[in-house]
Amino acid sequence: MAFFLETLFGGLMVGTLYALVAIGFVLIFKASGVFNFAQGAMVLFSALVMARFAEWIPQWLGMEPGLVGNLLAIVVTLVGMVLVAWAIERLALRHLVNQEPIILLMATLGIAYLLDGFGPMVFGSEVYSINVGMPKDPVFLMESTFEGGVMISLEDLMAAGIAAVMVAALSIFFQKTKTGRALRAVADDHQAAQSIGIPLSRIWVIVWSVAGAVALVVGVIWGSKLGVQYSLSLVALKALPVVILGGLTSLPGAIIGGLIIGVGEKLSEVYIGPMVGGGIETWFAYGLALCFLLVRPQGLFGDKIIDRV
Amino acid sequence: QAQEQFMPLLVYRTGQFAPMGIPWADGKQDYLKLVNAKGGVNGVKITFEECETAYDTGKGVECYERMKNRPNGTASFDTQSTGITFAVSDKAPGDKATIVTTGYGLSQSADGRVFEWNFPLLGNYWTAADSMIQDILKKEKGSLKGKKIALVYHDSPFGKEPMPLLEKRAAKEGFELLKLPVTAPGVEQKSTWLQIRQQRPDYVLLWSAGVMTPTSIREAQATAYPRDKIYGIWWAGSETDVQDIGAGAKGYNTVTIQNTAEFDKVHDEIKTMLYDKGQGTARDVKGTRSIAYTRGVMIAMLQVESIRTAQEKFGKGKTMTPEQVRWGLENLNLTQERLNELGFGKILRPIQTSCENHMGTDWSRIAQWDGAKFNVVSDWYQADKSMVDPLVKEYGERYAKEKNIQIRDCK
Amino acid sequence: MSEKKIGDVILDIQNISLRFGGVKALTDISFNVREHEIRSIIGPNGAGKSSMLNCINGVYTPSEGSITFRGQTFAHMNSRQVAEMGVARTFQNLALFKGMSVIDNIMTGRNLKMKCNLLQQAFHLGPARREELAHREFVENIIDFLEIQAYRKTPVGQLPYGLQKRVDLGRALAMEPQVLLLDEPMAGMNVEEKQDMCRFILDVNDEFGTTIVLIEHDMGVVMDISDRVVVLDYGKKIGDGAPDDVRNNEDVIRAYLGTTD
Amino acid sequence: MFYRENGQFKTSYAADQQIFTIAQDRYAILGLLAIAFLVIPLVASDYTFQAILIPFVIMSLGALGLNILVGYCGQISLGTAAFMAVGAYAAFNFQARFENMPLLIALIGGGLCAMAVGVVFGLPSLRIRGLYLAVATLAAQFFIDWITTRAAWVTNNSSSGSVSAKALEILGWQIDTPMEKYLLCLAILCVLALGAKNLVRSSVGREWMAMRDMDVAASVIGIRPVYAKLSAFAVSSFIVGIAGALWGFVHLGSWEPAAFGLNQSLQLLFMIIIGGLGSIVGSIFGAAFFVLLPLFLNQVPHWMGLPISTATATYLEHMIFGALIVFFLIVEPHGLAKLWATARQKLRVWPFPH
Amino acid sequence: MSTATPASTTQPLVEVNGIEVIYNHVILVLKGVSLKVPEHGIVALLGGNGAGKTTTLRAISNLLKGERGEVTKGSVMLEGKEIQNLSPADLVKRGVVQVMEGRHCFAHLTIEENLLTGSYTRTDKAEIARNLEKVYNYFPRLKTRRTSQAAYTSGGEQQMCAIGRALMSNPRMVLLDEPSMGLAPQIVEEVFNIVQDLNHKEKVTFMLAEQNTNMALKYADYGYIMESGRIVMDGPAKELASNEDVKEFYLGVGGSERKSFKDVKSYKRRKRWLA
Ligand SMILES: Nc1ncnc2c1ncn2[C@@H]1O[C@H](COP(=O)(O)OP(=O)(O)OP(=O)(O)O)[C@@H](O)[C@H]1O
Ligand SMILES: Nc1ncnc2c1ncn2[C@@H]1O[C@H](COP(=O)(O)OP(=O)(O)OP(=O)(O)O)[C@@H](O)[C@H]1O
Ligand SMILES: [Mg+2]
Ligand SMILES: [Mg+2]
Repeated sequence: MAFFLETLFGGLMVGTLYALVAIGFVLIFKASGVFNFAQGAMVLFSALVMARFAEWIPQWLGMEPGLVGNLLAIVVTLVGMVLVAWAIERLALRHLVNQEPIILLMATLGIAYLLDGFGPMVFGSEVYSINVGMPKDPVFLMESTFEGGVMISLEDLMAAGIAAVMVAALSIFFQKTKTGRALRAVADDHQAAQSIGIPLSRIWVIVWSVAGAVALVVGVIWGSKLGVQYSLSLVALKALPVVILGGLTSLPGAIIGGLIIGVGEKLSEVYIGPMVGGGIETWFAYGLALCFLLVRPQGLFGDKIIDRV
Repeated sequence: QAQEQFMPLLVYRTGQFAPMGIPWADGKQDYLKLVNAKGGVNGVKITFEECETAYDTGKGVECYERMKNRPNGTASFDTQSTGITFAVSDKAPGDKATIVTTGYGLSQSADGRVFEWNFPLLGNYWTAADSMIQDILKKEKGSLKGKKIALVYHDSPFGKEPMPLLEKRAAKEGFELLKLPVTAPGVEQKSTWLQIRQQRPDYVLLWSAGVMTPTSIREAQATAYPRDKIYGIWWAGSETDVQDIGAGAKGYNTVTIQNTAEFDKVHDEIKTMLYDKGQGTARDVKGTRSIAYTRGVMIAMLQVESIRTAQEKFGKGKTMTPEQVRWGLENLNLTQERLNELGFGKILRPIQTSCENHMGTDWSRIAQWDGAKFNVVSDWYQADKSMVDPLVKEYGERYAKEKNIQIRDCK
Repeated sequence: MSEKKIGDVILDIQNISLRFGGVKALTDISFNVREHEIRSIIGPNGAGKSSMLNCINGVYTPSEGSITFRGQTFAHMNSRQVAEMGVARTFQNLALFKGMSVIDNIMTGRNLKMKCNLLQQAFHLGPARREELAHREFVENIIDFLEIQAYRKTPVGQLPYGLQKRVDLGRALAMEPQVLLLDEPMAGMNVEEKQDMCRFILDVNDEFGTTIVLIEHDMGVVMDISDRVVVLDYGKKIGDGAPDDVRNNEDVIRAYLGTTD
Repeated sequence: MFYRENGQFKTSYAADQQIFTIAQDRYAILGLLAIAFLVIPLVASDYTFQAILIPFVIMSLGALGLNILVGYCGQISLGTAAFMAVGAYAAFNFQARFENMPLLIALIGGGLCAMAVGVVFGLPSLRIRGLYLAVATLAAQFFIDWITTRAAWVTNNSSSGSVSAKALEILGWQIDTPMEKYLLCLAILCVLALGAKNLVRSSVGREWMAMRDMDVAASVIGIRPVYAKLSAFAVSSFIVGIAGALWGFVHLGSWEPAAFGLNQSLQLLFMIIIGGLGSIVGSIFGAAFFVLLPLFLNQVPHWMGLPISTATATYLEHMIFGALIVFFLIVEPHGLAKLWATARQKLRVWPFPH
Repeated sequence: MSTATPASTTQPLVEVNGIEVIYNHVILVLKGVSLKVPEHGIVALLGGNGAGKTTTLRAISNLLKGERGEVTKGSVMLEGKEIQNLSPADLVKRGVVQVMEGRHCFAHLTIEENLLTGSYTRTDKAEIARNLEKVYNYFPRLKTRRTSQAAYTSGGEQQMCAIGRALMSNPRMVLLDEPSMGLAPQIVEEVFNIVQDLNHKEKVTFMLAEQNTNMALKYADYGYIMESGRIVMDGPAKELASNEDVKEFYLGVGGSERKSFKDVKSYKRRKRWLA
């Protein structure tokens, strides 16, 4: 029982981490109809910039690395991500107005290549660490009820909290504000949005900047878990079943999807895995998402796919 | 006109394994520079060229094709990748290309009768696994009856290599072997470590690479699994794998090929003859103080020595053909004196290869992370020949049958 | 003009209702279409005209009622079945295959009639080649008929709106339908073009005896060429009969025609 | 001036239905084929064959297969490499388990198995569309990855988990030099490309495109979505499977599961988009772009004599590559094939601008 | 009705000077189109399918780029200043808004949200509410469907939504591309009344590309007729309406009486006059 609970909690925690990455995808998709394959690259890039500046800034200023250094590095990175967003809009998106989703998807893959080359070239390709003081050791709950207690990772718990806050904030932004509405309009029809005076350029810079900020949060959390290095860009892959399960256009969907995938994945690996030789969680996550999609092709909370004649 | 010998350098300085690939590549290049700085191999300068594979088999094959037939004798390939090794092993005999796979590749390729062109010098995954078990046996005072050992492995042929040996050992020592695969790249291992928490194995053998290693150690920390009960394979035992976990990884053990956690005279030479003159490959001399770097240096040394050996037979001061280099590798004989002379006295034990035995030697030691650096903590272990040799023979012969390879007669 | 021979009821719509959530798109609609006639459906925007056509060819499933086609009664039609029974259709919001050329678009209309299998087509064997040629010839006739020869190979996405409508019609004609459902075929055309279009429709109706169900907002056209007219309003039928009867129907004038005309 | 169709009147629909309606095109293609089959084998070096031409030809084939699915039928797939893997492993198994299985039969068998698997993974496409489907096809990718590493029977209980092909031979023709291997691949490419071209310009092809462009309308004119989509999955996977088998048998010779990873899938998708969705030649252009460009970029630092490190060079290569992709998408979202068509159109009216 | 012609001395609001438009780098569509839209005027742009009306409007509102088209020659001026380099959004800020052909509603947004997005450039809440009320007054049908997603409304409802959405930005000038398409007759009438109403009361300038020549000429002050990418005729609406050629080709009243559609015998096109 304790083990089941641990697995469940573990799954939930991992799920929120996935959700956090998924939010990045959803954000950009919802606001511009672009499926941003460069999200992983952005995570890596932001983590890299952050890690390096967190190391450099104290050196330059001649102070101890710590909270202030980290905060300054985060600010610098945020500025960096805005610049990236601006450059992406300027050099790519602007010229791809009104193109099909798959073309845009490919363009983001191109951007991913660019970032993957640019980041390590400028900031180095060794392993760097981010230390923002996330607790690394577990705590044990209910030790009286179960032998050995139920273990919870504080780090994951914190990450989960951050994810929840971000989703709440972003959801409100999308549903309630004028800009939110405009963003959804852009996703539906670039040209019509332009024709009624929505400044695509500005909107895109905003959205990509926000996505960059989300990427930074993800980068810091995962980076402090995994170390900052190329593989960090692969965590984005883990979020893909989450986005389709939750629905490409739904922020709460990202959270629920994340939780379902997280839990499903862990339970399946722990309980079914041993029967078939293990290592099933990756495809199991996709299989799970697929099953849901067969019932709801637009994901759990996604906008209905419209076909009308 | 001075003769030259070409050494192809397949490396990965980018991609997911870059953190270990960079010092490895630096080590290889630095040693060749050092040899040249000392006048080459009997006056033959080593020319070299790096080709980036990013650990991608396709790219690796392209590099191999590009470099295999250089006019001034392509020496031998250290492909740095199991996948590339698989892909080129079949081509090698036809191309007359020699493949050196120190500590990786196919374990059974130690059988020189079947694998004429492959040289898994110094050890393979079976010898590594065997050394780990020996160390554990020592800690457990000689008996593993009723113990549980988990193998947490990268879900790929690489990760599965040690299984035959471990199964054999488990049968012999009476411990239970638990196999837990981790899907590549290994950024998410919660379920694996939950299972470990549930099963409570006494030891964990970690057959990992790249990001999987730090993730495993972090998960071990997060599930409060004692790090000093974890043994990593040598590819999981670089400073880059643990240094940013720091104290959290304290106690983590890794098996080293021979004794690559040691620093020796060769490091000093590299410092004085290259880095002090600004000719080093790594960013600075600190980059030479790592296990992966030393391993690169060591591999390059073996490749160079094989050229030297070949020259002894086919003519000093001449460019060797690939076949001649292969002969050199097959007749390598580095005594302790020779190793001391080369500056590898502490790092390596004497090595002698032969037609049947392409591995040469199979010693290794265990190093432990103390929170800041790796320290060698065990004595030398030699793999148990009664365990490893039959496996090499069995798998080698099976391979020969699968691929229709004529087994050489070494008599 | 020779007197048209209007035949038996070919399509009988009985008590069709259609709901989307709270919206009642159609409420208890019944009417019939006789062979060889031109039957118009008119009504204000959102009255449910397009939805009616969608029910007939299986895009929507009516929540109540049934449709009888040539004596067979269906509660729900399946698109493929409908097509096989010889019902073709054009769309209000162009539903052309945008990336395909004009010829290919129209050729898709012949697909039901093409029988060669995948392998034959892959190797372009004799039968496949002959079949393709025969149908191509048929399609070329339609292209001539619609006067779009010059655009044969243009991707339809690049054509101006009006021509796209013509291609849409061409695709439907290529099916050699017995019943042709036209959803605002003349929207976005000027008078001259409308005249041409009427001519096409009348010719198809005359020469091939195709039954036509027409939705159109241009009263001039509707009143001139249709044999009978159904009027819908807010999903309900408010009139049915010959053009002149409908024109003078009080309800219809109030709901749709307005005081002008 | 030289590229004119003036005076070439087509007097029958048969003439208009030829693959290449303009005489110059026909000659150009014949010329190209002659060069590919006769001239190149005489002049190219082994390295060119092994490192450039063979991968290029095989990738063209893979891209061609994928283009049928994505470009013609509009079903985006990120799992192509999985189908390549099925092709490769199936062909391997046919050869390993049956004595004296002829190479061609094994290859076709590989294609057929890939086709079967493709159809199974195509089933969700009946319900799921667009990007959702794209991501869902990753299920195929990861599942096949898993099976190939996990199930011993897939590798015929190979001791190492890696498998390798037997010597290549067709009816006594020993295919062992790179040149012969190239010719084999090229011949297969030509046959399949011709077949694909025939398909896409006949009724099945139109069904696929109709599904892609507007599926509701397609079903209204009597096209069955099930048949259209699954046949596209089948044909596409068949070709992709054969490409996979060739990749394993001819290019790699021996391989492990990682040889058919997600990266490969993305690369193929790149190829067809840069080359041109819904264009047979586009697939080939795209493959050329993707095989040649890195080799080319690789050489640039050498030529310029810049002393940059391998890593920097690789990162630069990455960046240029990414930038070029974006650049090409901007210049012509419909790919090199479209660019080529536009160029021809300009050539036709040359020297007038329009 | 005013008979102000573009030739009058006051500066025209929009002036198009000999523009050429090319799609996809090769398809030449407009071959030197010049026209003027006077402030507070209603100008109609007429012509058959494919004449280039939509293209002209897109050129003015800078929406060509998304269709891979570009203006290669000539210029477009707004109040004497070139506007080719402005983004469509800038133009809307300056009061020029286009209703695109073929509706283009935001499929996933509700009708009301669609309308509200139209007021993106407005900041005054009260004004937005007023505008919304106004649009609902013009098109009561929209009010009943305000909470349905635009994609699920009927063709005509979408058309109303598109027009209403443009009006939400309080424009100075509206480019209407086939506003009457798919609308029921009394709504068509209503749309034109709205145009006239806004023109009179709020001095909004209109430019309509219309196929419903009859209506267009009835409400417009000035008309241009296009064929194959060129302007072939222009003049005050009244004059055009009484021109014999126009009558025959565009109004379908060839010379004498209006013919029944049923009696049109030949659909072979007569040769057009081409400049
Ligand atoms: N799929 C759907 N989901 C929800 N509502 C729908 C759907 N299809 C149609 N409707 C609603 O049903 C009503 C009838 O629509 P329909 O398209 O049939 O109208 P119409 O008579 O063709 O109008 P128009 O002349 O404007 O084209 C409309 O109010 C529309 O909003
Ligand atoms: N995106 C495009 N790409 C290529 N050609 C185009 C494109 N859009 C329009 N054209 C071409 O430009 C010409 C003029 O088209 P336009 O849409 O401006 O005509 P229109 O006068 O608006 O016609 P309609 O009344 O039918 O809407 C047509 O010949 C058309 O083929
Ligand atoms: Mg309708
Ligand atoms: Mg138009």
